[in-house]
Amino acid sequence: MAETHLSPRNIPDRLEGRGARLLKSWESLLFVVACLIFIGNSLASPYFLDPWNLSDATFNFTETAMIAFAMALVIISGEIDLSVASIIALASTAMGYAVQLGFDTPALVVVGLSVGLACGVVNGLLITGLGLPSIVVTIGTMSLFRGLSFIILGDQAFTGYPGSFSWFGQGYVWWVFSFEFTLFVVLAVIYGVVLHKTNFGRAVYAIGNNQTAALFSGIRVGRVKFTLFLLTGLMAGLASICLTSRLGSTRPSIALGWELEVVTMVVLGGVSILGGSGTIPGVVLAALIMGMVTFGFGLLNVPGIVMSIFIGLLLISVIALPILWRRARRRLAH
Amino acid sequence: MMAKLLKNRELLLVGAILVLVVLIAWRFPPFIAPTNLARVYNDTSILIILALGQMAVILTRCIDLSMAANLALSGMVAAMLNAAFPGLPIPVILLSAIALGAVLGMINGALVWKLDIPPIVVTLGTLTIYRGLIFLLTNGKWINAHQMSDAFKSFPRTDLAGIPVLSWLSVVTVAAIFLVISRTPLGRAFFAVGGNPHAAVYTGIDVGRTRFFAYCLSGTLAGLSGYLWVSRYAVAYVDIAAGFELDIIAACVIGGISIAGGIGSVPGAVLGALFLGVIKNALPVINISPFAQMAISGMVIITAVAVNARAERRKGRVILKKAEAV
Amino acid sequence: ENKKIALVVKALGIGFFEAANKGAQEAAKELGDVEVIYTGPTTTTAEGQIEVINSLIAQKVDAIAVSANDTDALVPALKKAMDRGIKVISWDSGVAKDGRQMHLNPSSNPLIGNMIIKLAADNLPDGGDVAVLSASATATNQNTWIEEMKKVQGNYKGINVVATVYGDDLADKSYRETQGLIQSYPNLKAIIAPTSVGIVAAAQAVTDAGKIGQINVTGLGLPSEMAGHVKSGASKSFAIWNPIDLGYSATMIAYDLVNGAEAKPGAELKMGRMGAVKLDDNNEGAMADPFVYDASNVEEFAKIF
Amino acid sequence: MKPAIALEGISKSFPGVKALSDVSLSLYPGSVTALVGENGAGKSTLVKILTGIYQPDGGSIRVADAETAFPTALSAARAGVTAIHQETVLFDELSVAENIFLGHAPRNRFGLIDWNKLNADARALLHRAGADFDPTIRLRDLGIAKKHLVAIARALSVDARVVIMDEPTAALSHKEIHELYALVERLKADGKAILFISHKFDEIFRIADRYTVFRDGTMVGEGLIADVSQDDLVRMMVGRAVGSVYPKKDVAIGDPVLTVSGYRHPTEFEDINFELRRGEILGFYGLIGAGRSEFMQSLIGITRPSAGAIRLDGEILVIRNPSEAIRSGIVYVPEERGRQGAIIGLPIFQNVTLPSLSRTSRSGFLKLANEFALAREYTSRLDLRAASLDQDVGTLSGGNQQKVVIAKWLATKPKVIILDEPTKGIDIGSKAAVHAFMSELAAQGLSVIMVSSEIPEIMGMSDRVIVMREGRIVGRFEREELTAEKLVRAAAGIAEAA
Ligand SMILES: Nc1ncnc2c1ncn2[C@@H]1O[C@H](COP(=O)(O)OP(=O)(O)OP(=O)(O)O)[C@@H](O)[C@H]1O
Ligand SMILES: Nc1ncnc2c1ncn2[C@@H]1O[C@H](COP(=O)(O)OP(=O)(O)OP(=O)(O)O)[C@@H](O)[C@H]1O
Ligand SMILES: [Mg+2]
Ligand SMILES: [Mg+2]
Repeated sequence: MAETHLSPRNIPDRLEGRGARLLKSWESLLFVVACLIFIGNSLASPYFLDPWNLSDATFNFTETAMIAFAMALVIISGEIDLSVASIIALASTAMGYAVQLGFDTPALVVVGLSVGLACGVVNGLLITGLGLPSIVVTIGTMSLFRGLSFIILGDQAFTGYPGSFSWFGQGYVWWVFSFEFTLFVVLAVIYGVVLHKTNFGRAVYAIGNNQTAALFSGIRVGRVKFTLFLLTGLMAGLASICLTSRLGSTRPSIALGWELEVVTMVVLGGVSILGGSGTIPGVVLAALIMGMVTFGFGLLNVPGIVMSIFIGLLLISVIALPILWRRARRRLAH
Repeated sequence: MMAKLLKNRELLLVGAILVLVVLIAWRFPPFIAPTNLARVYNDTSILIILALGQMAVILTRCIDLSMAANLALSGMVAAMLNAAFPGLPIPVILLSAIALGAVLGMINGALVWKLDIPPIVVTLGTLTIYRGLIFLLTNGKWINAHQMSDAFKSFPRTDLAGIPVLSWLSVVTVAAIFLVISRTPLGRAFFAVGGNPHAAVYTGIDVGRTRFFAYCLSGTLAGLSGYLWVSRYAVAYVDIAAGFELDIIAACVIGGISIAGGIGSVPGAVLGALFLGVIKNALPVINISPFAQMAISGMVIITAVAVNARAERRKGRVILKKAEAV
Repeated sequence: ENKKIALVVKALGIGFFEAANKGAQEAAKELGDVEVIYTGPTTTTAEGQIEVINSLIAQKVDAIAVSANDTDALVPALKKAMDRGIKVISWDSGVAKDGRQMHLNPSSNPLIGNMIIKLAADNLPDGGDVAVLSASATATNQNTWIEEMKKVQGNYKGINVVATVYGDDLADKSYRETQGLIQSYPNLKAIIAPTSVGIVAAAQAVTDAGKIGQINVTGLGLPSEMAGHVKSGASKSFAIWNPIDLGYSATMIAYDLVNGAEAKPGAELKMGRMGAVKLDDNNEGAMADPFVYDASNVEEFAKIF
Repeated sequence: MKPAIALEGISKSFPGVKALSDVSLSLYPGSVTALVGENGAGKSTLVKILTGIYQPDGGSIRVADAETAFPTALSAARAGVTAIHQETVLFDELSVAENIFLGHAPRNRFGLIDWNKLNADARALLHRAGADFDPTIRLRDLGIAKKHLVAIARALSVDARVVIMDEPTAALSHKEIHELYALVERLKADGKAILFISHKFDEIFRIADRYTVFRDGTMVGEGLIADVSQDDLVRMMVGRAVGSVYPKKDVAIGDPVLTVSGYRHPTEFEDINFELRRGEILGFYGLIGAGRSEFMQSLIGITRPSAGAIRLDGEILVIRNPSEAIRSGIVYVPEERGRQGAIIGLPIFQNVTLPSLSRTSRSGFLKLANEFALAREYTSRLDLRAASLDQDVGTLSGGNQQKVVIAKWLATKPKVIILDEPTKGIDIGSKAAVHAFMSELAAQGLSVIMVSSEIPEIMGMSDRVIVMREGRIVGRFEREELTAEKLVRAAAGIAEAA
């Protein structure tokens, strides 16, 4: 290990260049994994390398990924939101209800987004207003929001969405590029910029590393966190619009269990579950990996649960392998 | 006096449960018949056992999301053993389920201990892996009542002094865990590790190993519950107890166990589980739509954290001595 | 070149669908040039089925025969399949009209609705209270049957349907709901569970409550799962169609469509040894009558499915 | 005399830092060895190696002439090495007695914990440590100084031959410090070998028999205290002579900048009135727990006062949160560096720029070049020692972290700067740098409030001193009339000698 001399003055800005840091980063590891899976899939199935099939495959992850972006920020700030899947259900139920009242497509979008936002407000108020731990609060609201959908819908379903509404989940912007995929790309860029290039993003990191010190440094901790819960709510509302449009119907069990999928995606993307570190490119790569694994196994007609074993193993091993490797290297060095 | 009593979290919960039971009895008197209350307890036994395991883990500032999956896998293996060798004595099956559960818990514990992977990530991963293993083991096939031996199915139902073995087992578990938590160094280490892991190192407590033991405990209890669940409902398949991990955590939260670690008690966990158990059992009886159950659980959880947080909130240190007091 | 026909089920690992797969394989063997892909999600969700359907579209299968977890949610995905030239039928649990070319009912809904209440009534000459334990709140077919049952309820004098509860096709929930029923209705004489998960759980709960002989559990179930309860007396009789025949017929119909047959009202599609199915105005057809199992025949069928 | 414990050739590296290289140290029974050195010299690292918390990369430890290793904290305790660590490492939710005996609680014959014996033994140990409170109360209900006494009692609970104290007096008040000195004497008489780490020279010369000096992770001198002078020690520590210890410049005091009137809080403080003038350093003295920090934090909107008003340059100011305080030009450099100051996990430059982001960024978007420029400017003014500005602050020594923290608030270009215990746990060299900088700031027309519990610092640096006790102002002194005795009497509530 190189010893660095501590010089009293003229401290350099950085010790290593951009390239060196990039090479050592989590994202490059994920990138390699993604490439391996891509190659593996192409070899395993003749149907994989087809633009339309690849386009269909993106539907497997775009909706979860939208939420994962906002969730990444929440987790970096040291909190978690387990209620996202239930927000999808409640927002979808509200849109279904609005259809019965004769709302048209633009109004439905407004309803979906505002219900998502409202759920975010509830979470945000409980967590930042009352200072309750987010993991417990959102386990509670997870039951509450989906429970409300069950009370409204029971064993019924809302259907009859207007034809134009189906564009969000089934429409294409250009050639094979679906609306959902385009939205995914746009959101990835927006979230990447917000987290990595703005003062707001820096505040998120600061809060995740040391909330008290961030507060003393003049960061409006409560406000930032509240905004983050609003964002996850809003993203869940957006995902709800896409999913509802793709399914063309609403049942209270919609998107059941997605919260764990979203968290898995975020963690696989290299976001520390303890807060304080992680990047959007990492999450994007994780989304692509999870989507490709699901689709690749699907083409081989492997049952979904086997894919989840794979994702589970991937989750543990991508975190464990670098640790083991570092240890082995240290042992060799001695 | 009253205010002091109310400050005690466990008493508050006892009160809440009593009020709940009285309210239910008002709508539906047979609910408070002793036999029915015993039945509710029996029905909640498994949740109580699991909540105790989760409590140990949460005390050390970890979480075990894989408990329900562990339960399902151990239960499935118990059922498969029974189906393959119907003559195998029940204690052997029970012990193998417990042993398997313990091993699965150890895997969690070892990953947390030796590789330092955050507990939520470890158990999120093993949650899907354990459940997936059931599928690989069975190809998704169910094991049904007719494939299980009568001894297998009747063990938890057998009456001992008028109370089923299932209830007895949970009582014994509660007593054993209470002893471990309050009177053994390991039990105290749970609190130390969760209360201040950094300081625990300085105290000579091996934080990782303590967590490992907490996971062993939760795994063991999940294994025990696996057999109990499968024999009680006389069916085993991939999805048994799916989503139950959240009920377990909810029971702990309602019981006042701090998710931040270091705070909690055995009576709290038991009462938290009972509270949920009473609600679950009461709703169908008092004709509240089963669809409302989920929303009610949610409200209860939120209320419970809010109340507990209030109780925990430190009252400011008083520096000022008031003039009149001088 | 073999024709690829996908048999998509509600969830893998359910005995009923495994039996249907047996029938489909039988049909494939009989036809010679068919490869059956038996697939489905691992939990009964519409999202899971959509993912499966998307990967089938990508594999360019020739036909999809699906038992749906959700009437409406699968429609967009199945429409896309049809757009890409894939023949789509639903069986057992149907898809809305836009999402398939035809639907094969195992039996007709009115016949089933009548059958489940008749099974209860036949054992209650003096009438009495009866409750329904339904399946997953989002399942299509159970709710239709219960509606049909309620239509003909008047024909069975003295039979009171006092409650309908939902076990969500979960063993523990069904069990608890049954316990609730036994508690709330002391005079309950029969429980009708038109679901294979629910009927087993209900029979178990009745057995545990020591109510064998007082409460008769009936409905739709699998012989292999119910044999024990018929023997113990918790269930006097129950009904089900033959899932092997169902899988067989669905495969045969799909094959017929792939070979150019057209699904339109009034058309007759070939079902091999099961004869032919005639489509109604909704492009739906019924395979056969449900079949009653009791102590006299259940052991024999338990070996098959 | 044979050493009780001897270290030979110990080395220890952290990523990017060589904390200790080839150091040797022997501790003798019945003797107090003082370990001195600048911040980051490696003192605490050595303590952690001695107590089994860190493993050395090389070198050997010998206890009573036998080579040993301390793979865990427990094994060190078993070998008779016990320590009071720099940070108090205790458990808020456990009782005092449990805190003392955690890990080696007395058991009954079933192997279960014997609670009665535990509490009785704890009471006895507390008494030895000079504290007499109920061992069954929960630790969280104790004040910071009492917690430290619990830590001392814990160290006594092991039958030790070696007792290590890493800056034990940093959190204690006058009276408790004296009780600690008495305790050290008793331990010495019992034949224990004691390692005493401190930045306070008066106490080193008062209680130590031997000294060892560390510089940049190496041992640069050792011997008998009787043979050295304070200046010699300082020269060894920093490798150069340190000039005037309190470089207070005479500055023309200007008009009032900050006026605080009628500040009160229901439980923490009341009737706080004072003015702060341009170019002035206003000292706030008091015993620990006098309420100074609480009051200062209310000035920047962390705690809400129940009544009172602030004027800045004559204008009434309403401050609801630290961000508004920073924007109006009042900044607070907090006392608890680890918890409130440094953001471990973020690099140095991001720590420095955090409160100034609105200046370095453009319409909410970060500008890295500006950030580095700002960080470079302020860290070099404070003579920070680091490998790079992109390094995690967590890898710096305590003193260097403190410099980052001060740089962070200076970079906001404040009008009023409140420094809460700015030199707590800082070595002599850095301390002088901070003091010089404070004088410099005042000379440039800034107004400084300095909260300190060290009398020499208060007397050396302040133009005026306010003394607080139990949440109230109990004394105001001009520089000319200051004496140590007056300060102590006011702070402790002892009436002026007639
Ligand atoms: N856990 C760690 N990781 C990385 N570097 C560390 C760690 N602990 C200490 N160091 C580094 O080792 C060196 C010695 O630190 P140490 O805490 O021993 O200093 P010290 O002499 O106790 O200083 P102070 O008087 O400020 O307490 C410093 O450069 C510090 O940055
Ligand atoms: N018993 C305690 N419990 C909780 N926090 C405490 C306790 N004692 C002190 N503190 C915290 O320590 C800090 C210092 O306390 P305070 O402001 O009352 O004293 P002070 O006069 O500033 O003394 P000093 O700064 O010398 O410690 C405060 O932030 C306070 O919250
Ligand atoms: Mg130190
Ligand atoms: Mg203070």
